[in-house]
Amino acid sequence: MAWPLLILVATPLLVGLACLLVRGRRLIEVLQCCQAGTMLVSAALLVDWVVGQQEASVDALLRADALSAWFDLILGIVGATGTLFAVGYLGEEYDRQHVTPRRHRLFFAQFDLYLAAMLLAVNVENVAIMWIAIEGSTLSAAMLIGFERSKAALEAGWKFVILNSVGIALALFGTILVYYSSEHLLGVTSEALRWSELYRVADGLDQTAIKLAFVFVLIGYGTKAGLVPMHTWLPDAHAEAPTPVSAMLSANMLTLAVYAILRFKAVADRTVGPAFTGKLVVGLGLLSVAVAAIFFLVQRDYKRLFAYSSIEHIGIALLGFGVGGIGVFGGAWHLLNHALAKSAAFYGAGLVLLRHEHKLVERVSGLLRSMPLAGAAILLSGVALAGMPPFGLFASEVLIAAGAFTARPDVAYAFLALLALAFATLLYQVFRMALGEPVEPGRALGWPCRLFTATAVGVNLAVLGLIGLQVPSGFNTLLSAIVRIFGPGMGSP
Amino acid sequence: MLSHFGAQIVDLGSALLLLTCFAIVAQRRLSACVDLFALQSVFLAATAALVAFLTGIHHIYIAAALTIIIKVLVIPRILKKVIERLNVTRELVMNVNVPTGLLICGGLAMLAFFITQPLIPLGFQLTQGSLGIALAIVLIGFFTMIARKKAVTQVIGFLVMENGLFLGATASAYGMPLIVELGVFFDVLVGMLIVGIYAHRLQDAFDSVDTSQLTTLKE
Amino acid sequence: MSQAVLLVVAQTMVLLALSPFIVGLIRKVKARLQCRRGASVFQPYADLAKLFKKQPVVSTTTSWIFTATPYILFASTLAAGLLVPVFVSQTPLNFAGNIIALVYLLALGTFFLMLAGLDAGSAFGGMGSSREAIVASLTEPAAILSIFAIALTTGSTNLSTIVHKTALLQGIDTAPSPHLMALAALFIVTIAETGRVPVDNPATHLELTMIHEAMILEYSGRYLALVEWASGIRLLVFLTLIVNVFAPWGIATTLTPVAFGVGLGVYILKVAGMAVLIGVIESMFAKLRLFRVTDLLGVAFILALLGVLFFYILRG
Amino acid sequence: MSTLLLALLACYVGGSVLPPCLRGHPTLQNLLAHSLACAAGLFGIALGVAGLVASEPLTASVSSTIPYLSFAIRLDPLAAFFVLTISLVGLACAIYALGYVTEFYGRASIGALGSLFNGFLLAMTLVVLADNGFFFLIVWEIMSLLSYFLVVTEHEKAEVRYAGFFYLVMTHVGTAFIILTFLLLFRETGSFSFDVFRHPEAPLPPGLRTVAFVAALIGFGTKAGIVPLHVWLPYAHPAAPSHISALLSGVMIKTAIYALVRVYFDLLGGEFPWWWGFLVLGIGAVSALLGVMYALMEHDLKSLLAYHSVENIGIILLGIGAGMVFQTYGLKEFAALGLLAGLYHTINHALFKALLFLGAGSLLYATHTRDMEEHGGLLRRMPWTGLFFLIGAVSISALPPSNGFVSEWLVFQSLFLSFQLPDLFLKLMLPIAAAMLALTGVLALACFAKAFGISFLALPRSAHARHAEEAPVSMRVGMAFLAVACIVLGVAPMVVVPLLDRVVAPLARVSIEGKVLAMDGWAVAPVNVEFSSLSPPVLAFLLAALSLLGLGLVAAFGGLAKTRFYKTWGCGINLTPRMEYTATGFVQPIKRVFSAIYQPTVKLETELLEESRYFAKRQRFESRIEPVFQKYLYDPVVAFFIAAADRLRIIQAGSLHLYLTYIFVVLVLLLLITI
Repeated sequence: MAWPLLILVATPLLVGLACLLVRGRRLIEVLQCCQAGTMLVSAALLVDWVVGQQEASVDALLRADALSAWFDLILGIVGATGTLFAVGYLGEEYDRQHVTPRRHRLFFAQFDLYLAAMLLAVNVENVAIMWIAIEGSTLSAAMLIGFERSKAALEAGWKFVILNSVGIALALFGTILVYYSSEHLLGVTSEALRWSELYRVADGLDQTAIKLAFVFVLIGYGTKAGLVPMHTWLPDAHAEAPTPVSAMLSANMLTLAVYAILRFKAVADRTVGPAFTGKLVVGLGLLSVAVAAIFFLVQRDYKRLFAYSSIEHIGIALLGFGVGGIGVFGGAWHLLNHALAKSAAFYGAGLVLLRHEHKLVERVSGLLRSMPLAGAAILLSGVALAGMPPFGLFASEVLIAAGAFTARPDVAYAFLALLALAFATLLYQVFRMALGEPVEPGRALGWPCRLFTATAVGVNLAVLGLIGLQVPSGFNTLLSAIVRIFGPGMGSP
Repeated sequence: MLSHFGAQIVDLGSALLLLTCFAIVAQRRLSACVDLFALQSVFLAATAALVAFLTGIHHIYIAAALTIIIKVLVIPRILKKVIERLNVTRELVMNVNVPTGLLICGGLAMLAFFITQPLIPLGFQLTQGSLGIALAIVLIGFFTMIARKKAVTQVIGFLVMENGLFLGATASAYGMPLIVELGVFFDVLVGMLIVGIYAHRLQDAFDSVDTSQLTTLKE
Repeated sequence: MSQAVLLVVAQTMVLLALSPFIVGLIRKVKARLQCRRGASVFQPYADLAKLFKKQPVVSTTTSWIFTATPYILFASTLAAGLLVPVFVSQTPLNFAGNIIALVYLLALGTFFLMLAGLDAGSAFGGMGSSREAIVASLTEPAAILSIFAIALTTGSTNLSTIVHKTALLQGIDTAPSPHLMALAALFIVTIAETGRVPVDNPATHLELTMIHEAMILEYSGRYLALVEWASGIRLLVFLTLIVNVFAPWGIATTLTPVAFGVGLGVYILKVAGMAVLIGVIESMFAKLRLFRVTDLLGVAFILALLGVLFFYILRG
Repeated sequence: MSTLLLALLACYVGGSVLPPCLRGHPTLQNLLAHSLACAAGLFGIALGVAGLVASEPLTASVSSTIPYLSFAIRLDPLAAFFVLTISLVGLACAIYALGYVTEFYGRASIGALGSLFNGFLLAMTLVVLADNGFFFLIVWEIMSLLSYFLVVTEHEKAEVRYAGFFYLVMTHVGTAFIILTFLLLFRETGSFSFDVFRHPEAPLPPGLRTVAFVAALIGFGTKAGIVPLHVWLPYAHPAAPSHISALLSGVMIKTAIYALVRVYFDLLGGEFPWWWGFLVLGIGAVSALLGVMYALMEHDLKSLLAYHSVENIGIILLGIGAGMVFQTYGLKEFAALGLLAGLYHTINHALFKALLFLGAGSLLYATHTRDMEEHGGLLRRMPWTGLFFLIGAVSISALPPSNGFVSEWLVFQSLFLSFQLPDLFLKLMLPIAAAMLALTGVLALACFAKAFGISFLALPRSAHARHAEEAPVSMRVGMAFLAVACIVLGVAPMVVVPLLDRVVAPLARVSIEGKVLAMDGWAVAPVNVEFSSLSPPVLAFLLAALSLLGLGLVAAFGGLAKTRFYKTWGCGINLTPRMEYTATGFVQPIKRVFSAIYQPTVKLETELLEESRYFAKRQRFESRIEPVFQKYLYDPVVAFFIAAADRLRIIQAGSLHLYLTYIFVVLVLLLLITI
């Protein structure tokens, strides 16, 4: 019985439900802070546990191997800081009477359920229940995106719901196909839907079925991960959602979708060999990087800008997993770095939005002078996202390039070129905002908001900087285990 | 002998499901579309029950019952309400006109069978054909979402996809574990509610649910 | 050691003493060719003496650069002169620098002269410096290539070594054509570097034409004396270079009084001959427009390049 | 030696961490940051010398949990030489900054400036020390990033932001190529360690070596500023505060030279086809010539200096390229000579270019303008700055007895020695390169006659210049340090050459100290003293003695009659600054002669008086030269991407049906290719 795992998954669920019942803003904020702390601690403990004894499980329902633990870590840290930021952000909105107490409460309820659904999806042992959890996260996200009820928000939400429901449906068909082919070896039982069982019998599964299944899953969950050309909902949703939600979408939900794809990839690799999945994943990954790199140029809205950057980095990470070898290490590590950097960027963007109450890049400048916190957050995370050391994204990108170069040089050439392009186009926009003289005064933020958001940003950037050049040995163990899952040896997870 | 006969019946049921799909594609009146969807769900439930009876896997009965309750009774009600509220009776303009649509759907059905061809031997002797049909229904549902402009018809298209999935799950795969079935149904229900809410708010905001007008967010 | 010092002193003396004479000789030749009697060939000595005694006038706008330049110019030119074997083939300072060092020593003087030209603030000085800049920059490549051509035939760029070897016909390549082309190139370079017609006219003070004269326009008294003397030495150095590199015969290759005497005599005759030649050329040609000088120096460059090419082709 | 290293690192780290902690006390921050940098500089100098004379390279390594990365450093003579260079310039700039930074009180965060300064120096030091490809890439990028932030110190100015961004993008593109170089080696050896690169199990296939060579040339060339990758340099270097410009131009671009030598002679084993060396040589010649030519047309003092960096990088590459060519044909000693010449010029350029930038900084400090046409007459107002700038100018113009002269002379010699080569083509090409170098040299001379003459001499051309005052002590000390260094390296090559030989010997696999130093150290010679020799100390002595002789002659013949001071004769009217020769006028003939390269365009607007068309009321003259490379090479690329982005916007047209169609089509396609 792995307590950390249970606590990690249960905390946001319970807190979320509690938020529906309790009254009073302060109380909710306290609850949220507790949740943030608990998530951080339990995530750390869970990682420690898994490092110690390969896997942590709660009955047959929850089971966390290295892969799950890694994503738990990402979701845990970013979820925690995200919660803190949300407290600060919503608190400010509350003070400005933009949200009523009821909707304030409702927001946090949905927010926590959203986190809970994602954490469940990452740790659940049953393929289909993972699907259910992911669908759950989609639906709660849908409510959160439309939270502000503006026309734009509604449109974005509608597109999100429709496109992702379709995607998720396709993913379900893929799941059914897996089940369809596995139940012949494992019988018509829920055994046939257990990841561990699937890995065990993977090489016996029907190849065509698994291939088709992977295609459905890749497109289905790929829609959720924002892979080009299924990414079209992503910029709208990220731009129109309340900023804490945008951060969570980028840092957690896309990562979660990648997790789902990887799980199936691990099965498919065992059945039909990594060449097949690698081809598809690398292709879509490169396409995503390319499109994002170009689209940076035409962005007028800084939240959309960071949304496209998410598309780019998810593409990069998947590319790493696609090329295999050291690329897997790079890819997994890249996901963590990206989650931290991107959420920090969105925190900064949120502060700017609170101050200026518009999202136009050209009307924002001199952030470093006018609001040092947001400026630093946007500048540093922008530099990190562009792939500059001392932040880890540089190292992970180099590792991915190295993996690509050993596997297929042509991919590596394209990859390096696109990275350079993305670097230029992203930083062009970021520097426009961060540097120069402030133009608009904007309205000041209350101290609670500043306090909470500063904590969130600080934690993110601190962790990002700390793991930039030297990952803790525990992380290293996890990553090596993940490499083994996808590696040539295909050790059982 | 019985199982052979049963296989015939199951295939028949699946075929009826497919036919209702074509009918929905061809139908312009929204309320009629909803009715057709309800009819399709009835066929679905019947097929599922048949499979349950023939295989003796009892929890499929529950699934069938749930289908009746949710997809035949609840959801059509909701949709009807929405239609009345929005007083849009028929859809005159489509992205793809009906004959072309039907042709494409035929093509999609063939594609589905072609793709699932290699998987047939895997399937149970009882439900050989249904996987292809399931895929066909999913694709056609998807196509409907593209072809139709009104939010309601898009929702119907999505529900048709769901039916296809359900057919695939129950008929060809002899049903997922019960917990899964329940979860899926729950999700579908909640999804419908949320979509309903959105349609509602969109109507307030844009006083129309012609989703082809939702194009303010773009580069 | 003491012998070496004596030789250096002697060479300095010769250069100092001989340079005004060469200037005077050229003037004399030109005068004669223009059917004038002209001033005595020793007139420049008198001019120098006079200038040294006169009270100099210095512009109030100038800085220490202006007053320091004449000394730097004088020193650098004379130093360059000491690297060239004059009447003894083995100068003690041979090791101190090769022909490139010589070129750069002269460039040092030019640099400060340009600064001095700008220092007074008058438009003439600036114009002179500016023109000097373009002429010098066009001259240099030709100079370097011709030097290289010579170095190829003699296997060295140290002047004494070149001269000594050539004088004794030791291990030098006998194919004459590269040598001759280098000679032609170097001759044109000399004309440009020493500011003679057709590149520049030392005798004019028309602001449209003058280059060197414009730079030193503000100088007077002892400063002018030093500058004039330095330009005389500069001329002499180049002439020496030509005669001793291409026709060193007669130069003292051994360190005996007799050889010295002969060497000195022959040397004076040779440079006098060169001076006459310069005088003749100056009277035959008109000064070129500034922007036509490029053609002349282009020719020099090509000649030097051909020299190098021929050397390699003849050597195979 | 390791203690020195630790002390160095400690000082730099302290200098980059502590200053921000003293918020609100700019003076304290300034003192702390720059005194720590000074200390680090001193340690660095000691470390460099120690590393040069040490028999065994100092190595240390901290393993990392990131695969293939290890923080390994190795202080071999080559690294030590560059550590020495960096520290010398760093020390001078730190001293200078103590005074110069006061300019920025209240305008920029002194804490940030100081800590970035230290961090930048640290990064550069680590770049030359790194012994692991991955580690190298990381510190290389950190160096670029920090230098970017230093460049945009005054980011409230739009042109500064543009310059910084241009720089950052260019250098990052370069980094992509560098990554490629190391990835090639990585794929062959399965490691990023330089040591493994040095001794691969199997020799690398030639095709791969060629790609690595070209990638490295582009990658590092971008940083070094070789033509045509130099375009960012004249924007970025001037935009920074002057003591930073000194570091950028003096030292940072040298790290690229270091990397090239490291990769070609060390990692790739110093064996290459002849055209590698020829390519480097050719790029060197072109960079040198075009660099100085564009410098001539600049009237912004700092841009002018920046273009001269392009020129001098070219000269350095001439030496290194010649060395590579000789290496190909097994002429080891000549190869060593070329390399030695190149490295000698590297440190020389570091010193005098830093000196010149610091001088320009003092001018900026005093006059608040970089435009020469607004300077003038400053030598009388700032005598010390003027003197130091003059020394720098003499050195960069390679005039005896300066250090620039010695190294350029050595480069000339190594080009002349080409007659020993077997290949006729090269035999002809190297002398032509020498001729281009000669032209470069004289143009540089002209350029600095202009720079010094227009800025420091004659009458002040503006009120700024009229009210200029001498720079504070610390700035003068910083410049004096470099000026003295320039002269020492000029007159005492016998001190420098043995040290350089220790650097070159392992790379060219032959020691030439004995052959380069002739006459027991009093003269330098290109391997054989028969061919040529040069004795800087004697030349210096001659110059001094003979100028005394001149003085003596004056005394002897006329006595030092009292000088009369009177205003310059201005054709009868009083001389005003407007009558002086301008920088533009000074270079007019050159612009005209080389118009093929400059493609100058002139615009003249004349406003005539109503009564007569022979008298102009006012005239407006505008003359500009075509920025060829930017116009034909860079702008099209940028334009292409912007156009592409604009076209692609239709992807995101906002229609839900369209989006659904994308998914549908991809699904069907993938299903079809899967079956």
